Amino acid sequence: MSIELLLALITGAALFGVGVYGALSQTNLVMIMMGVELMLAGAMVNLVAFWRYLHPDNPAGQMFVLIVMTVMAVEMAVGFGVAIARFRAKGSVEMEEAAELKG
Amino acid sequence: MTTLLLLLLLAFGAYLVAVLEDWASSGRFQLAAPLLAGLALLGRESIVPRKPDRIFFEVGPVLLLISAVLAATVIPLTPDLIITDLATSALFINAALVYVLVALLMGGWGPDGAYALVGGWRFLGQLIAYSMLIVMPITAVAMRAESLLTTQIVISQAHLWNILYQPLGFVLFFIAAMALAFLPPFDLPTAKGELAGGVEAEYTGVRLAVFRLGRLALIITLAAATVVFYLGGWQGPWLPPWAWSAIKILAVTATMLLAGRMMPRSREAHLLAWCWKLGIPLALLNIFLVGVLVLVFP
Amino acid sequence: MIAQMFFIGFFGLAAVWFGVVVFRTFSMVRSALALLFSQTALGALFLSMQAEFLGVLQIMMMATEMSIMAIFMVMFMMDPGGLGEMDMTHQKRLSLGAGLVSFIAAVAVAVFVDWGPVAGVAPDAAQQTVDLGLELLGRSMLIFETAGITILTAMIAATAVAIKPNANSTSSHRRRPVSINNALDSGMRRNNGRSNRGHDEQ
Amino acid sequence: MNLIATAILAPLSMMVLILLLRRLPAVLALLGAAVSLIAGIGLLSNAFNGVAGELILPGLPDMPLRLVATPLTAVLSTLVAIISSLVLVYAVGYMKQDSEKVRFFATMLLFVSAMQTLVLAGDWILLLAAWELIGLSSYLLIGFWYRRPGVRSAATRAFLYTRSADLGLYVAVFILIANAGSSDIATTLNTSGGVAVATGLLLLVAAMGKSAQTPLHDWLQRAMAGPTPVSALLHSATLVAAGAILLIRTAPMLPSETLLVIGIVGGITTVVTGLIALGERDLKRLLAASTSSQYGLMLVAVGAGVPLAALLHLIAHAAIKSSLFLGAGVFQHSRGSTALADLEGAGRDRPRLFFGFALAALALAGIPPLSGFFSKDAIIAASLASPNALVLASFALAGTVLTGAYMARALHTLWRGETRKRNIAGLGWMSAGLAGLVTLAVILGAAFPSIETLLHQSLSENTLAQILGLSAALGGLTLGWFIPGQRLLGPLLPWAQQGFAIAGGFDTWVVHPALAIARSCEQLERGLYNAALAVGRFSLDMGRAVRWSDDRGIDGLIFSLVRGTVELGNRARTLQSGLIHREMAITVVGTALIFVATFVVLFI
Repeated sequence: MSIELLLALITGAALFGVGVYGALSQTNLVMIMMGVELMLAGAMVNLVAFWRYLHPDNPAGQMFVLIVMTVMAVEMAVGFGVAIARFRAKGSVEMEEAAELKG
Repeated sequence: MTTLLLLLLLAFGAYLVAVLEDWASSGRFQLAAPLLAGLALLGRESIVPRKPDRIFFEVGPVLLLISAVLAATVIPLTPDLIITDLATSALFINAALVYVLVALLMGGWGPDGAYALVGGWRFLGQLIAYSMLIVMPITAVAMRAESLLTTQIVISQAHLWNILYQPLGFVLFFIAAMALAFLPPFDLPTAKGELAGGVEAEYTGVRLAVFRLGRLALIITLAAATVVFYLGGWQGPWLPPWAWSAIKILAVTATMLLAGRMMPRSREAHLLAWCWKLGIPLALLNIFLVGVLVLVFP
Repeated sequence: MIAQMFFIGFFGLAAVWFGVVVFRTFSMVRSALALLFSQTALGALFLSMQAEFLGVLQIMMMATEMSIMAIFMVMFMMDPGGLGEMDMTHQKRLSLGAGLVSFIAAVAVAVFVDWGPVAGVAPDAAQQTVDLGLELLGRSMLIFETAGITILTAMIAATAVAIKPNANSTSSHRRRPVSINNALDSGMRRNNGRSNRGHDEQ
Repeated sequence: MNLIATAILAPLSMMVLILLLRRLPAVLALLGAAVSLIAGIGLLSNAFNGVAGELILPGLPDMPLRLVATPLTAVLSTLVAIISSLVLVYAVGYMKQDSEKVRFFATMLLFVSAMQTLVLAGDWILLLAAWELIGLSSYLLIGFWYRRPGVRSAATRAFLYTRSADLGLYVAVFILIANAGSSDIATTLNTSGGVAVATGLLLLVAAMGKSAQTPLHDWLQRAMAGPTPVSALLHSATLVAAGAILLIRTAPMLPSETLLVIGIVGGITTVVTGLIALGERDLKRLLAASTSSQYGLMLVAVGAGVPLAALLHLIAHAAIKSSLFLGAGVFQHSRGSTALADLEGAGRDRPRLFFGFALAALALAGIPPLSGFFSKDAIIAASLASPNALVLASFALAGTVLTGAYMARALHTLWRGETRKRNIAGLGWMSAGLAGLVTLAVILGAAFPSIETLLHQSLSENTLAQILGLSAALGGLTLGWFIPGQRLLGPLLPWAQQGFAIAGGFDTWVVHPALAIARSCEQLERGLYNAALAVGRFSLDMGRAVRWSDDRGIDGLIFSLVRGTVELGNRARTLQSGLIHREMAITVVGTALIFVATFVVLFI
């Protein structure tokens, strides 16, 4: 159990927690996406830390981080597409006003 | 030691670029002009506009300078005159230069002004246009060198410079570099005519001086990158390596400065359309051709 | 070793602090750029963990991503400058609770799980890059290709969603949906506190 | 060995360039063909100097893809390059009016490069890939004028025929690879015994499909729907040749039984399709039928155990048949149709063109000193020398006679009749390509000895064969010139004109059986249907009885349950607000609960 690994993991945990807080507490779609980005960032920190301190010889770990980056990009793209469409339709992206999904 | 030397060289180069730019724009070749202008700027009072975003307003110009200098750290002037020989130098150049965008966004947002704001966001559109054309030609270059090390890339051109090996990539990279350094005809963020200076509009005094300095450093860095990627870096007959580097860099800089002088300023919509409809397919074709060349004629 | 530890701690702290700033400031552009700096600090963190390629890649990608984030903020928020200092949060207590709980849980796992022996040295950067390349185009090529296809699909889907619904029918001028330029202008207008007429009719 | 790569990549890259630029396709196409031709000639000269090149690309883990330039493949690739470039020269003129040059030339180039790959392929996997590519591009080319009626069905039919025959190739290749443990053609060639027989027959099936042997000869004539340069290329050196090339390359491994089968199939084909050609009313379809018959002759040669003769005839026939087709294309332009009735006297309009056409026709008939004479004599000599000479020789001679007959018929029709001269656009280009090909057709005979020396084999000189062949050819010519084909055929005429559908033809072999099966299935279906109806009636009665009991008792229970579910659902709905943040909160809480639950389950 090395201090570096612990530090990195705690960083990841903190980022994840902040992300959860943001994603839950913000009223704006873009801000919610920021929260999600932070959560993903926390996950990435953990991945890199595990790669570096547990299996530095296995590049699959780094590959995993690349995949997470891809996921971030995809999330941005789709989220902004939805945001643009909603802004056109309703003139705002405040999630308080978006209750169309209610079944 | 090397760091210090290179920083001095960078400052000297920036000065020369300033002279060249002055010459190209005003037509008068005078060595002292930039010095005088700089002194004048330092002397002048530096005004802070109403209700600024203070942090961004201050950080913007400095960040521009920093990113240019950072990009310059991985560029070899001679086989051993290089600050940090990162294993991913070719990628690192992009990484550092993307922060030019951030700097311009800050500089555009910080002062509470419409022109600056428009200029800053314009550069975002410009980045979306050119960034692919920066990365993909570099990919082709790295494919030939089979390494991301700038030194390796230079060595890989010992027999044939990349400008002859992949001229298409060179043209694309050159244009994209001009767009990155927002030189005319791509000077959308600091358009003199339409935006009254754009991002520069609200800056005065020392901050403006830093901003200009960073821009000059950016230009010289990009020229150096072009030399390293396509013009065989320090290689050349008769003269010592550093001399070749200097000559090539200055030549490329002069070309960059003179190239866009006579053209009309391009609209960002057109720029985007051109880059994505024509530039990116060409870049892909370039990668494909280089791949075939590398595979068939190893 | 000590230096590495120090750097990891420092950059981690910076990342978390900026991450907190994202949700503390009122100015949307500030929060977007704060997110950018948090991600950049992460890149530096990767660098100090000797994952050079990943670090540089992170630093490069996030700059563009977050800048785009910023412009969307300016377009879509009613008060991007944060001059009104209006609160834009809800269910605060629940969110705080959830965040804290997840943080504590993750830390607990990190502390109490036995991670086994820790590898001392990582392969040098060039070797890493080579390995990563071979991995990407070798064993896990399928995953890599899938990621690429996914990005492409997302791009196309996002464009399809965002395209102006009735681009060709300009007949009904007053019920024309709000276009991006108007959004940008209005964002600018709000930012400057001035009001320029001419967009309001639309 | 970059020559090999150049020979294949030059057309391919030009295709890409054409598709990118969408400008001046003709020039680029000619450039690509020329470069590939130069490369092919380079390969040939290397082969003469005894240099055998090889290019190994990383393919499957232990079976690398390899391209080889043995003398045989070098000769073939040169042939392909020459013919294709000349045909392209012709096509520049032929397609002058067409609006879709880009698509045309791009597809042609794809075709050429695929053929080069097939010819130069050194291992089965690459060969399969090239085989498929040829099928695809020929489909595209035959269907080039897809707006015209009937063209689409023709293309599809050709594609399906060849595809269904390709199955043979697949199975054969898999057997060979599994047997030899390597995908290299050279190593697989020394398999023997039952495996060799089986694979030989399967390969024969594939070859029958591609080079249109009876009973699969039908598609070739329909394939005339494509532009004339396409049919010229298809028929002379590329698509149809693929089958023969396959057999020629695998000839060393084929045992005698398979050879006999091959010979008999070829013989039947040459006679049957020859008769069809005699009965044909359309010039291009006549040429198509004659193509099948010539390839039948080659198969006879292979069956007689002398693949060299087949190769020689392949080469000669390539030049001859392409020139014939190009001539036919010119006549088609001048009369706007290819029906023999409309073409009467078309030869008189352009005596020089007709002279070239006639030269090619005589060469095909086998008149010395034109190239056809030597190759055909080689075949006849081979069939005479073979163990079962009786069958093969008779087939070969019959084929020769028929060849002479229908060629003479075509010439007769073209020459007799009044002239109606009309100007044609791009005649210069067309006649240039035609002239080159006719010259080849005339002089190729002189090149045969050198090819023999190149392949280190020699043909047995046989005066009897020469006399027989010459007399057969002359007899055929006289017959065809003086007696119209319809009368010559006599009772066979109706069969011949419907392509011997009973003798073969896809329909009788596949369609009718399929229909019969379908009919029987339908009967079965009907029976089952009735049975099902009976069961249904019975269960209906059962149901009535059960419902009568249901209405009492059980319903009450059910309904109460339903009411309970509905109320539960309503309660659940209040939870579901549709607001993103609340949903997310619920998600997070739920996840936390799941974690806690698993933790408890695992550790307590």
